[in-house]
Amino acid sequence: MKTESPLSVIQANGKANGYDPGLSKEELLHCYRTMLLVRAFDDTALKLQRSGRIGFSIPNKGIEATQVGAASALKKTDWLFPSYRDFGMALYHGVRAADMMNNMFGNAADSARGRQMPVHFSFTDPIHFFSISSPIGTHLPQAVGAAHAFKLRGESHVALVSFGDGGTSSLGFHSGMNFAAVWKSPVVFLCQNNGYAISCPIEEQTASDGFAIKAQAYGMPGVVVDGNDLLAVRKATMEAVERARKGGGPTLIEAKTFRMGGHSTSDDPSRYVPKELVAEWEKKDPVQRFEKFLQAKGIWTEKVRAELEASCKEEITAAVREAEATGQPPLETIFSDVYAELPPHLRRQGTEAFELARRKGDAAAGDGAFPL
Amino acid sequence: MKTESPLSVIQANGKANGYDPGLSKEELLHCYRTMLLVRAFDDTALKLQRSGRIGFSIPNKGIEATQVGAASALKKTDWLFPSYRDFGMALYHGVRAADMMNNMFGNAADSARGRQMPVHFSFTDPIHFFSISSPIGTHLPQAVGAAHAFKLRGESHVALVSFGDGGTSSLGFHSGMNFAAVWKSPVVFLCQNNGYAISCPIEEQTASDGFAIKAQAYGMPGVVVDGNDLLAVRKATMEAVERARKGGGPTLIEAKTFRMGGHSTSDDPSRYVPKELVAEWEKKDPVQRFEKFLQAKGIWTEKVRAELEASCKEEITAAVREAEATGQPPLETIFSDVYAELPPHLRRQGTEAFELARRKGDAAAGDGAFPL
Amino acid sequence: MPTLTLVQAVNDALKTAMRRDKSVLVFGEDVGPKGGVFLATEGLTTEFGKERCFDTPLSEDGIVGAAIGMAINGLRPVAEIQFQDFIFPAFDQIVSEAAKLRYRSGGQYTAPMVIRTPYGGGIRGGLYHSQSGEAYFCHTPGLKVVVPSTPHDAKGLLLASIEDPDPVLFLEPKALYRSIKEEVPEGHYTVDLGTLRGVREGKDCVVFCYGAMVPVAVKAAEQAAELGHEVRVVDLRTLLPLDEEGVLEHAKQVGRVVVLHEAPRFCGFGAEISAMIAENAIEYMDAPVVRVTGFDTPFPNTLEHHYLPDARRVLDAIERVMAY
Amino acid sequence: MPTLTLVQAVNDALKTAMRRDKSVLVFGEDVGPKGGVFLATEGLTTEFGKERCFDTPLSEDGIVGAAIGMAINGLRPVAEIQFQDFIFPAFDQIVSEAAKLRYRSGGQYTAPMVIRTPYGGGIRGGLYHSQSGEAYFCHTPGLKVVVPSTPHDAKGLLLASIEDPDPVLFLEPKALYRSIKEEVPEGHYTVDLGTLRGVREGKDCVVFCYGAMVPVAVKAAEQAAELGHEVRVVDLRTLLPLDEEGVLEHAKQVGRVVVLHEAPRFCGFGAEISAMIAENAIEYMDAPVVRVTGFDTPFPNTLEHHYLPDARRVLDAIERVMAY
Ligand SMILES: Cc1ncc(C[n+]2csc(CCOP(=O)(O)OP(=O)(O)O)c2C)c(N)n1
Ligand SMILES: Cc1ncc(C[n+]2csc(CCOP(=O)(O)OP(=O)(O)O)c2C)c(N)n1
Ligand SMILES: [Mg+2]
Ligand SMILES: [Mg+2]
Repeated sequence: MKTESPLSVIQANGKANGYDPGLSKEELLHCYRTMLLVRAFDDTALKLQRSGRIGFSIPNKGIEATQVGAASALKKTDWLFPSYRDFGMALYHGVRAADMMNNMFGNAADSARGRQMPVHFSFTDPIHFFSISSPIGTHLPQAVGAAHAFKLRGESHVALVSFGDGGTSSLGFHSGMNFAAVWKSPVVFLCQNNGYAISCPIEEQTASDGFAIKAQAYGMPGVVVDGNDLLAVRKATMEAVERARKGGGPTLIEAKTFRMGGHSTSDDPSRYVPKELVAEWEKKDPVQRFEKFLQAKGIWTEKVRAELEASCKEEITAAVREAEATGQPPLETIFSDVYAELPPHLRRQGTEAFELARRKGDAAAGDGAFPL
Repeated sequence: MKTESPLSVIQANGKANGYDPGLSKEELLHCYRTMLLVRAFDDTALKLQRSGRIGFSIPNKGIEATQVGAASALKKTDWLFPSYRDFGMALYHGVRAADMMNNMFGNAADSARGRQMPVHFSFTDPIHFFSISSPIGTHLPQAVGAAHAFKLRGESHVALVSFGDGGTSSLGFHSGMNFAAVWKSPVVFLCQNNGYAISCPIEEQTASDGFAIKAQAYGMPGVVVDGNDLLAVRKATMEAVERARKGGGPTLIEAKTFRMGGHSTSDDPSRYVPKELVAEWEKKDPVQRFEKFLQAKGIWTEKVRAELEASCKEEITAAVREAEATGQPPLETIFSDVYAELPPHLRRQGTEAFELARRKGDAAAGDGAFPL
Repeated sequence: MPTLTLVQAVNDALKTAMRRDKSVLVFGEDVGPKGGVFLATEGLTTEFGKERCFDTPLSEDGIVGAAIGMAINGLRPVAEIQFQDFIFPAFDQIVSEAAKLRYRSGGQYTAPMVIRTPYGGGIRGGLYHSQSGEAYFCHTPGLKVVVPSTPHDAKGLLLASIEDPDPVLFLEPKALYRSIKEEVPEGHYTVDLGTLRGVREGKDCVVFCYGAMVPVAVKAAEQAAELGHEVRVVDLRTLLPLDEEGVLEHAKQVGRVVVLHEAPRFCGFGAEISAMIAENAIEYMDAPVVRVTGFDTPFPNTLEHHYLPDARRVLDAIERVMAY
Repeated sequence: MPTLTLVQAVNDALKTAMRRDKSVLVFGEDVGPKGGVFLATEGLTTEFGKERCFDTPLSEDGIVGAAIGMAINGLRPVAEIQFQDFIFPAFDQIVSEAAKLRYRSGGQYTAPMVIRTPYGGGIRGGLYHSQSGEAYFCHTPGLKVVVPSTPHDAKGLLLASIEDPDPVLFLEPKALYRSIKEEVPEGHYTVDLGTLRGVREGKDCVVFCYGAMVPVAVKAAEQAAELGHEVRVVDLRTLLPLDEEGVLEHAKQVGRVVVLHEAPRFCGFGAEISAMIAENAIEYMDAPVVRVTGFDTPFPNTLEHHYLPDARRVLDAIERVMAY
């Protein structure tokens, strides 16, 4: 069976092919600005990394429409189970760029207390943006569990879990998809097919015809959307979310998009991504695509872009200023939050560490860069 | 997508619906006798377990046609990666019932040296019947690795890996199917859908429409066969095996059958299997089904059955006699085969154990029954 | 007070917890209508409905992963892993996720949940129905690891585990499931995690043990008494976090120590106890610690009685520390 | 002799093995054209073709499971796990399968294979790119566990591991990948598994260590020399099977021992060393063993330099054992 061609909404002329996203002008501009904000964040993070002020970042370029389109289908009472490449989902829902930047710097104000690598965000407010972990795929069954709790309590909230093409090979994909379908959990699986898992192209990941088809193995609907078309992603996600809210169970959405940068700031994609492929996707830029739509609606000009870009830049600059002005987490954060209460052996280890620092001076920090 | 109705060959009248299995009379009778031998083995194992002479067994009743039909599609140079419910595959290929019985008794002649529970067979001769392990699903990626070795060396051998409906939820199913499809490995995945994973019916296992459809998630062909129809299983397996030999990659076969007994000798299926379901499948007995075919061919009578049953019984009785006459594995088998060479710490632990036995007497054996 | 076996006490604890708190859920393979392969969950689906006690697909990764998701969202999941030997597909979810979630999210997300699983040898289960993997989990900060050895403790510790704010691995010594009975209080009570249980008095030597080795230690101590040695037996019952002070206190009081467990010796839990005592109480010790453990091999079947430490081996160790 | 970094020595070992034996295959995530995230497999696909060095789907379970299948069928797989932190999805395949296969089949099926993986801290990798899980694997009979700390050893031990008849987990200390260079012989040579390496002479005290902690120990020993203590440093390099006799010999010779590793302390590898010495060489000891280890917490990021043992902490431990 061949997968159908991806759902797309925004036409070459900018018209939204008979689909009304149901968004006000302000809301549309919020979507747009969020994409620009992601770009500004990305650019700044890259510079910070290159100059050694932070250790690591993850580029989002090319994927912004998927992130924002999907996020726009959720309410604040829904829960997000993001991957590390989902900056736009947090920003869309009003997570402060400064709070994300605190994580990039791993400072005392970071909600993860500087314990995780950069881009491993965790928020509970203004939306539950679940603590990102590095192991691929583990958050899929977790999202199912959280969604199951909604269902058991009779709440109509939904969990959206986002992961990459590589993530579909993980164990969590198999168990998460299977449990969700058997339990009819209110969860939306968003597979961001961006062409590569680090350096491995999708042909090395699966022999199936795309990823949406994998839904059939679990008995749930699977849809493919053009991931560079914000409205298409929004539409598909909305449908999946509504079905889930009404007790119709889970959906797998494959958003076809492309990672326009390296896997991370430590990666050199020119080693493995053919130039022509990049050039091809360059033409499908998701921000420009959405601009065409806004323009056709009469709410976009170059000036609008320039103004919004400036305000995004300012927001990110302020975020960096705030984050950089905040000190490192205190030594005790090594020992806290292992358990709800500090057990005696950790109290002793902590005391010994303080005591040693007093007698022999502090440990010397390294250069702070994640070298890969 | 609805799965098509299962492939079946043997009609109600015993005719093989336009399919010629390409088997001589002797070969057909060998298939038949193997099914009877499995039944004889089963009956004896149950009695041995009930009387406390062995600790545990796994009933095969109802699944014999799947086991034998699939095994009949393999050559001796192919490799089998069996589950614990595949007695017929070993017997078909000429593994001595006595060697299997040695395993049931865990005696000194057991190829596993009494280290595994009963029914965890391991053979390399007359066919590679890979060492059975208890964790479900682990042998799927292993079969793929072994098949990949055939492919790399340019050999046209095939690996057949067998597992249950429950096994499809395991991690090994996902990684094994995926790797095989991406690598185009010469491996045949045989899912024996016998209705239950211990007490869990298939609706609790998956929301998909059967199991063959899961092949689509991996980009490989999936077929459903009537698992109680030996020739249908043979036909589907043959096709899959031939495709694999020719470089056409893997296939998933779902054999629809039914476990007519408990999960094991420790299980009481009346707690969870509806009586009507058992009655329904009683009518589809795989041995009777094949008898009809043999009868239509003119090579079956009640007398043939009686003779073969008697010879099977004799074979199994002799096997028990041989196995029971063989002593326990020696103490040193606890320490050997951990590594190719005995490392110093194991030599020391072994010596201490011998020394203690000398000074304080042997450890006392328990009652020997696996109580669940 | 009813007289219960250990597995009945587990069942009683589950019912007690589910009656008190409707956010408590029980799930796993075959825990529903069948009541679990050891009948630990018998009757739960009948009493609480299949929304609160239910079977899952055959995936330990899914079971534990879903439990984490439920726990972060207000439920109190009690997941069963059918045998501890089959917990390894969930190792990533336990070690990378449940154990580290509070830490990595600065306490924003936490996983108060229990994973119950039968463990240990003695039932002729061979390699894959007999293992004792406690050391793997005790080396994992963020987890708690509990092992009861009596019906009373099984109920009280399980209730405490279900109410605990952190993820708890609850290892049930299956060899003891039906071999002992005792009076168990009705209704709700807890036994605090992180506390030891003095099993038997003695001033000459102490045996530290847990799970199915506790009755083995007691038997050996009784035999030692005939030889004139007064042997104390201490049940560790919470392995992580361990009452280290308590362990050292016992060691200091008697000066001679045997450490006993079923699991292989190398890098086993006993190594930590032995090291801890040698490092912190050496001045009080009259003899080096002796470990009695399973061998550094996989778990055999026919010869499991040779593999499992028995009173014979423990007594020999007691004699050795006494003779030092 | 060329001068190589540790990661170059690994690369050289792989090339050497693949040139000598065409049944040697290398695979894992991103090991093909990209050459691995640390470039350990750089150039292999070019030289040996993508049949012998190739990328796999993102499944550690699949990688190790397939490796086992290849190994039983005559190949010599060398599988890469991108970071040791991501080995846990393969835990079941390693612990239940590779480690137990020879035993459970009475030697009919065996899994001569190597799993290479970068491990340990020091690169600002936080919780999930820094862990040292050796204790999990060392508690697993049937496995071998090897940790090199120099380019020379990395090559010789890796070649020995590839030729070994048993499954070997080869832990590469990523903090040392590029921090040291030394002359490494061209072509084939092996360093025997199960042997210690004396790194530095000394008669007052011995530090047992491995991996990235070896240079830390050496630095502390140099600082201790200024205080008048002659500190011996011993690199354990094969953790399982360990040269226990050698360890005891060193301990007996000097009477004072520090055990050093990055992994958490509780039930860590150091517990085994400490226990082993206290149990078997107590008469020779002038002071209790002191362990210097990571804390019993997950691995932090910003403060990783506080978490990782440094020369400061090791020196403090040396001073403590010397002052006892
Ligand atoms: C279990 C596990 N294995 C390996 C890794 C290393 N790793 C990090 S990201 C990545 C690729 C993920 O690709 P994909 O899922 O497509 O997401 P993308 O980065 O493209 O968004 C890998 C292999 C990991 N984090 N977890
Ligand atoms: C990883 C793992 N989890 C749980 C078990 C316990 N267990 C043994 S058999 C079984 C059910 C298997 O069902 P299925 O795959 O349908 O095979 P069948 O017994 O029906 O042939 C379970 C849950 C196991 N052996 N391995
Ligand atoms: Mg990707
Ligand atoms: Mg079944």
